[in-house]
Amino acid sequence: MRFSGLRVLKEGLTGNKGWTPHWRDPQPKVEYDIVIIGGGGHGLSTAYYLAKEHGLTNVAVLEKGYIGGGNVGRNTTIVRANYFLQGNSEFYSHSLKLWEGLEEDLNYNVMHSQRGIINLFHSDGQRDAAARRGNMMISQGDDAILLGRDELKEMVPYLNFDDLRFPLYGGLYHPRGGTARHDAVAWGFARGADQRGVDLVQNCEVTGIDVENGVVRGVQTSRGPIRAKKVAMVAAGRSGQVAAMAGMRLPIESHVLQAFVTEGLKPCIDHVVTFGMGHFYISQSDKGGLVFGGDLDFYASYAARGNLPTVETVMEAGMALMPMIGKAKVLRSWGGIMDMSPDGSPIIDRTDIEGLYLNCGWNYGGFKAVPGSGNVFAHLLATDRYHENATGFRLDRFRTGRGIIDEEGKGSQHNLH
Amino acid sequence: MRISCPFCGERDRREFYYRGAAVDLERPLPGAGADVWDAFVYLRENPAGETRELWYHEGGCGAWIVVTRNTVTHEILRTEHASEARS
Amino acid sequence: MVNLIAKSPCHGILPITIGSVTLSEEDVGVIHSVSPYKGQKKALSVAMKSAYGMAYPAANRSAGKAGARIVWFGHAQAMLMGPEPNRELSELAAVVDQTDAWAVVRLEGPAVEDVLARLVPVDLRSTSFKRGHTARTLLFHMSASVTRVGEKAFQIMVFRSMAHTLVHDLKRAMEGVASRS
Amino acid sequence: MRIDGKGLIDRNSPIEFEFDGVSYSGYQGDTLASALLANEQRLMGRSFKYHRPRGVLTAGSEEPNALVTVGQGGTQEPNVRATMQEIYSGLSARSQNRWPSLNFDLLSVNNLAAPFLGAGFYYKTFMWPKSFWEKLYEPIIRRAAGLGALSGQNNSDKYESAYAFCDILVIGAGPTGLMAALIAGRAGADVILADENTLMGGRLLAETDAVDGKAGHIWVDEVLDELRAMDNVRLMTRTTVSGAYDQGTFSALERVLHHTNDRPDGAPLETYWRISAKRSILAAGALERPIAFRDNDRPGIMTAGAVRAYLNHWGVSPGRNITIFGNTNDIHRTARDLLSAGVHVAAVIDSRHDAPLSDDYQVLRGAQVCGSAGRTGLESITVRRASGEDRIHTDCLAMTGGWNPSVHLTCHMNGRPVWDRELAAFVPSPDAVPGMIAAGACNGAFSTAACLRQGIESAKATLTALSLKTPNVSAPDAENAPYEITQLWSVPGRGRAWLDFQNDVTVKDVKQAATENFRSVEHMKRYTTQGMATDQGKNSNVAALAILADATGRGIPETGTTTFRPPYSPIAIAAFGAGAEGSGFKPQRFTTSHHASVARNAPMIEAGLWYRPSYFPKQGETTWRQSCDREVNMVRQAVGVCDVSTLGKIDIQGPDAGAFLDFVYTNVFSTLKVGRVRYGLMLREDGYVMDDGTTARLGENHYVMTTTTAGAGDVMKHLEFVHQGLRPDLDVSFTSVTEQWAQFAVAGPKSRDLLDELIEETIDDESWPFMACGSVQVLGIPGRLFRISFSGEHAYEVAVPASYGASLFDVLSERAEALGGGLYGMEALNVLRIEKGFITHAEIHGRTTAYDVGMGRMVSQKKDCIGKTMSERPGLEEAGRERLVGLKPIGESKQLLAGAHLYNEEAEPVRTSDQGYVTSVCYSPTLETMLGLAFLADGPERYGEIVKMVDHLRGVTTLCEITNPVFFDPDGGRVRG
Repeated sequence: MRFSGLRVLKEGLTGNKGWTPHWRDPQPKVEYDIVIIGGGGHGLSTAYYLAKEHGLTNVAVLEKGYIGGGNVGRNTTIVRANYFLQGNSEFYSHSLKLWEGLEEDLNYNVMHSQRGIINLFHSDGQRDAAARRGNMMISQGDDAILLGRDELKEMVPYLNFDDLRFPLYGGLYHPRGGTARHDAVAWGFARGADQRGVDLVQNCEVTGIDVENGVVRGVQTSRGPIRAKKVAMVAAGRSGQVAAMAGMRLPIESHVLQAFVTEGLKPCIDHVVTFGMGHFYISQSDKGGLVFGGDLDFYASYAARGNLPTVETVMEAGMALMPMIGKAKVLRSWGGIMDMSPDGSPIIDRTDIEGLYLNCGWNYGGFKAVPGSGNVFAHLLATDRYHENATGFRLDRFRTGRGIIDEEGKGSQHNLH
Repeated sequence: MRISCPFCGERDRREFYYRGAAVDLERPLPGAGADVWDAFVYLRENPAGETRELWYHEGGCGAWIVVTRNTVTHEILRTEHASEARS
Repeated sequence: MVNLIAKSPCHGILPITIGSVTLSEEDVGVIHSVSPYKGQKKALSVAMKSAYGMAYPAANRSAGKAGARIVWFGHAQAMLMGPEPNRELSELAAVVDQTDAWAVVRLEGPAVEDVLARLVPVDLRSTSFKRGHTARTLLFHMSASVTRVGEKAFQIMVFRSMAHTLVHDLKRAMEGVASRS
Repeated sequence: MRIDGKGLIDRNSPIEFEFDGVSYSGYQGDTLASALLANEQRLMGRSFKYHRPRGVLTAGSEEPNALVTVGQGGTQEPNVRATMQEIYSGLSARSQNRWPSLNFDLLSVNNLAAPFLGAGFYYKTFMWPKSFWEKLYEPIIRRAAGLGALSGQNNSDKYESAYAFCDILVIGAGPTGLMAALIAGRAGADVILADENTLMGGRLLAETDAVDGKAGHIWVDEVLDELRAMDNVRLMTRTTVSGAYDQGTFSALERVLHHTNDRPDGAPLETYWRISAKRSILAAGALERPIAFRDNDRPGIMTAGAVRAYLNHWGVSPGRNITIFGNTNDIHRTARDLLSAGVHVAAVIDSRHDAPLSDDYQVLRGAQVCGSAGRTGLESITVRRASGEDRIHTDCLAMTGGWNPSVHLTCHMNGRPVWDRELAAFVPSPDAVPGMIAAGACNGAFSTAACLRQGIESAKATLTALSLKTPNVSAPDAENAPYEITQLWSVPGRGRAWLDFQNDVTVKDVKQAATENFRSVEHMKRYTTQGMATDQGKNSNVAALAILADATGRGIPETGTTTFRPPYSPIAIAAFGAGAEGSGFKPQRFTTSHHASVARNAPMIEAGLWYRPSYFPKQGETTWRQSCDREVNMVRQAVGVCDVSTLGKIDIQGPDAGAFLDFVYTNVFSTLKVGRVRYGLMLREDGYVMDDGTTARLGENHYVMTTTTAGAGDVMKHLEFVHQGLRPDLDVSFTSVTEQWAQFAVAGPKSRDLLDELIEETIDDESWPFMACGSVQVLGIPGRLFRISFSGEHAYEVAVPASYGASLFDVLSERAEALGGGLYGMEALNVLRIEKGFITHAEIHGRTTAYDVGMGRMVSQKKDCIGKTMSERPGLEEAGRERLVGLKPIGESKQLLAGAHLYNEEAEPVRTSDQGYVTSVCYSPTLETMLGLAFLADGPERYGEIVKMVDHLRGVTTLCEITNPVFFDPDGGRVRG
């Protein structure tokens, strides 16, 4: 079924009786060309692009719960391409371009809203760092504008320009940045993949990876064994457990990141604003809730829930930066499991096991990468060559020291990002 | 979350800094080779379950602590001073 | 020759009284951190006992005499306040002059525990934190040392440079508590 | 309608308040909702999507409909539950999400378009043309959505946070909680009893049942009197325990002053508590469920429990002619209460075929309400029986679909409630929160007697766990009626039957979601927005789950469970973040020269929580550059003084101090002579530069290390880790002495002249050569002197105990001026160091190695050190790495900009031809040109070549010569004096 305003109108007039499932619930087959472990945003988008761009449809996505149940459905929905290191820059640029055509491509309104992102800075040194970033963005073909304090005040007058502990010097404005409706992204890719013949198998937990003589043969699942020529691990926070089934250890630690949404409010924040000194970022959803988050809780966790010190730190940053949101009430908090890599950048690569591929290490920034990640990973899976915009995400970069991508400059060690 | 500091007793998590897996205590010799060093600095068990990790009582007595903790339930099973946990 | 003039950390901003609680700066004399060398803790304790009548304190404990106090200050450190450390101490421990490094204040009054409960994540009620108990902990965002020095009196230490923030934070808490009475 | 003789309000204290500009009168003890109902104002809000008229559904914090805005400007608070807002003299509340008025809301036109706005409609449309989303569709949606509004002004109320500790936290002060707290209190445990309402007592205040032979509220008062007399029990009213966290930590919000206009200065409006409890008893009660039927959302339709609460607690009947509908005996209890208060009961509709009959009122057995009518309030209902449908006139329908235990807190640590078929409800799974026992209605005990019993049992078990003795207590006599329910989630039929009242989710929406294969509960919720409103599904999740189960042909437990995330009730950001406004966000660190610098009009800049002077403007100087240039020249030609106290200083002592330093620094310190200083480079274990600074050897076993201002804390942590974690065998200890010493750089050719006047000891090249250090007497005060330089000039740093810092600063400043010099700030300091090619955090920004910054040879090959092995990874040493160089403009443009990128002269300035970037720039008054430090691919091999600096952001392109980063005095002659 094709979605359109006309279809909504027609269904509305006929009692909304004609709607059909957005995707099937197929029984898993005994064998696929490619099995993707993980039905989150990245896995679904990988399946979609395998089918769409490479014509590979004998593909299954195995999801132990329900599709889109992980981080793609629990994040702060920010979409941007404002990276400044080689490796990241071209990749996120590529991903943003895919976002920009995504509704049309998927025939699904993911509500990608390019409302603009402003990264604040608070000193000359930070302005220099923002300039370095902005210049890289432009040289990559993306957009960036360096805002002075006055220009910033015009755009976001509600920030604390009076007595902020870290005074506002200005901001780096990325007009094409914005937000999207997170669940819709997962559902749109799921529907697109399903329509092209990919099997989305929910409630199917992978319990083993079959490897013979260094070659992958398939997987064991809670719904029986499935043979596969290639197996793609796209398990985000669970990557460590999945890789362990193939006898691998990864340079990944899983951490909890909390996020928050307030009760619905009339429009008051029109952009995405990020406050690095407070590890705080905020936007307002179309439903009116302020959606915001901060830094990790900073301890390894699979609990998908956090603790109060981080909650308070995030709220304190909000109160420091924009005291006008003080009376907004936090409705819900949640936690996601972040696959933190040592340098804060992802891994999209082959492994030492033939036919076994890895896509992980998205840290707390995986949402914006969903189209790009699936797109370049599909390319790697289909062609066994790195996509031109994803040559930097090598698994061995930590071992060799070549091409470490440390955007934050905190170091290429665990728990610094 | 509350953590028992071997010196101060049970304290709020906010007093502590987290470093990560207690693997960091097992520093290889300089000549141990690239694989050993790669494993030391980068590769992690990252278990969903019990793990040993390093915390620093930064907002307290300044002790480095090895905490045995469950990453799924956040239950804390044991804490000890890092210098003792080594031996 | 001109003389240098000494200024205390809270000069000009204390004392203040809000409601039933008073915050004032304490002059405790010289302050030295004492960090025992390997295997010398016992000897150090003996030396301190004979010199000042106070042993090296157990964790979370302090002891005081007229003009002298020893406060446990960390997993391997105590603060000697008042007397000058003698040479023997320097042989058994790293002794570092900290006289000017800390803002030392006294918070006192019937509602003092309620005030501190607004800032310190440790149970400081007299049922669990008695006179002579001390804690290295946080005071809002600052690292602090908190010691009960009286029935309704605490000694609080933070870095000297944060004296203004200490007063700012305590004042805010004192106002909140005072408004409830 | 107010009912005489009922309720716990104070009829001697009438209160005037306003709603939507109209004055009303109520009594002390009223909520806004009870007072409006007393005034027969049923319409209180508009729904989120269709702007349907809505009245109160409940009498508690779970209220989804009656949300109002209170206050103006900095105190304006949207989405206040009318059911929780106590009235006070001067209260002015406004309805929200309506225009122009609550009675006539233009956006209720959405209601007419409802067939096109069903579940997930927006995912299927608004896609064309592409640019219309941001320009047209989204703005319209955003304006239509949302509930109340923020004023846009800064919050002006004070909020507060606090910590509390106890043995036992009892959550909820209904019969269960009171009983548990009483026993725990008598046992001598340290107890906190918290309840979200103004009055403790829970349902005992809303029902007419007797406890221990007396009216419920009398029993409550007696228990409270006893609890108040106990020192070991703290009662916290108006306090909602909102979240359960690890190791017995709870969040709670106390609404301190919302109920009064009397708000003294400095008083908090709310206090956010973190409660640390050894054990907890959850006695949170239960919430009543509405039943879905066509148009079940009209003002006047509410839960039966709410009707009884308004009647018994507040002395208000929500109608004059009331009908009652439901599937449990609660409907009969409701009828009896109303009749005995003299309120007319038009009919009781009991869906159960075996329902009890009554002589006092009409019972329609096996009947269901299948519709309602009325414009902005209920006028009639339609009742369906086997015999057909009847219309009954009524102005209030009390409905009950049974009760949901308040399992919320048991879900906060990932506990999953389990389905109890008997109760047709989810009950907590045992041990869902370690140390917590759920008791009473939240545990599925729905009679008062059972609640009291579970209160006792939970207290007993808790006391035993704490090794405390339980006093002998038996449960008082109380109502012990069995709970008999026949499941009824929705009444079949045409039209829209509402589940999530606020978000306007209907039974049809849930069924459509199932049709579209959103069969997982999570999918259904997300697709329909069911349960996402301000009540977080408290009123509707279970019914929606039941309908989904039905639609997908599964049982309820197979379909899923209900779960909740913190907070239980929404909490203001200002409460969670209390104290962080303005300067409260992070500590402010002031140097001893701060006031003197500010007095000299120096703009202060933030550096690692410290404040440092940017420059010291002199009369006639109109730009910072004029001041900066003067200060630089002053240092190069005479003498300058700068406060450098903010740099981290760590005292390191012990027999193994030297060995330890050798292990943390790349270079060797154990060979450093006493009385000498050495520059050191510290790596992280990953081989990148972590920090740098000088370390002085003051004695055989005594060093003082200097760190960067921003790096001080991290370095201390690092040293402690290396010692405690890696080398506990070394006998060494560290003490931060950053705060002990006020330290000033005295730099320039006349620096010695200046210091000679202040320091007792002789200072000459022999006694104090470059990189010498030692103790000195500074104007009679014991201090330290270091002959080190960050400017390339003959320079010293002089330190005195911080008490004397302010005083010494004044003296130094005065003497410097007398010698033709003066104070200099960060801008000049930066220029001086760039001229010399010295690095700061702009260069050692975490991604650079010793090799990159030209210090590769400082990594000693004679020993191991932290980071050494990893710094030798091939990728960190090979050709192509961006390495430190100097830049000088040589073309027409003379401008250099930090953050600009570098390209080969002929190359397109695009990412793929990027050669590096500029880290630091300055105008050098000494060399009369701009200078830059930059990282450039293979830079040091390209001295003399030309690169193009391009700043896209600011539209600047400058050709530069690549140079050695040491621009000035490359031989270092000046520093030696």
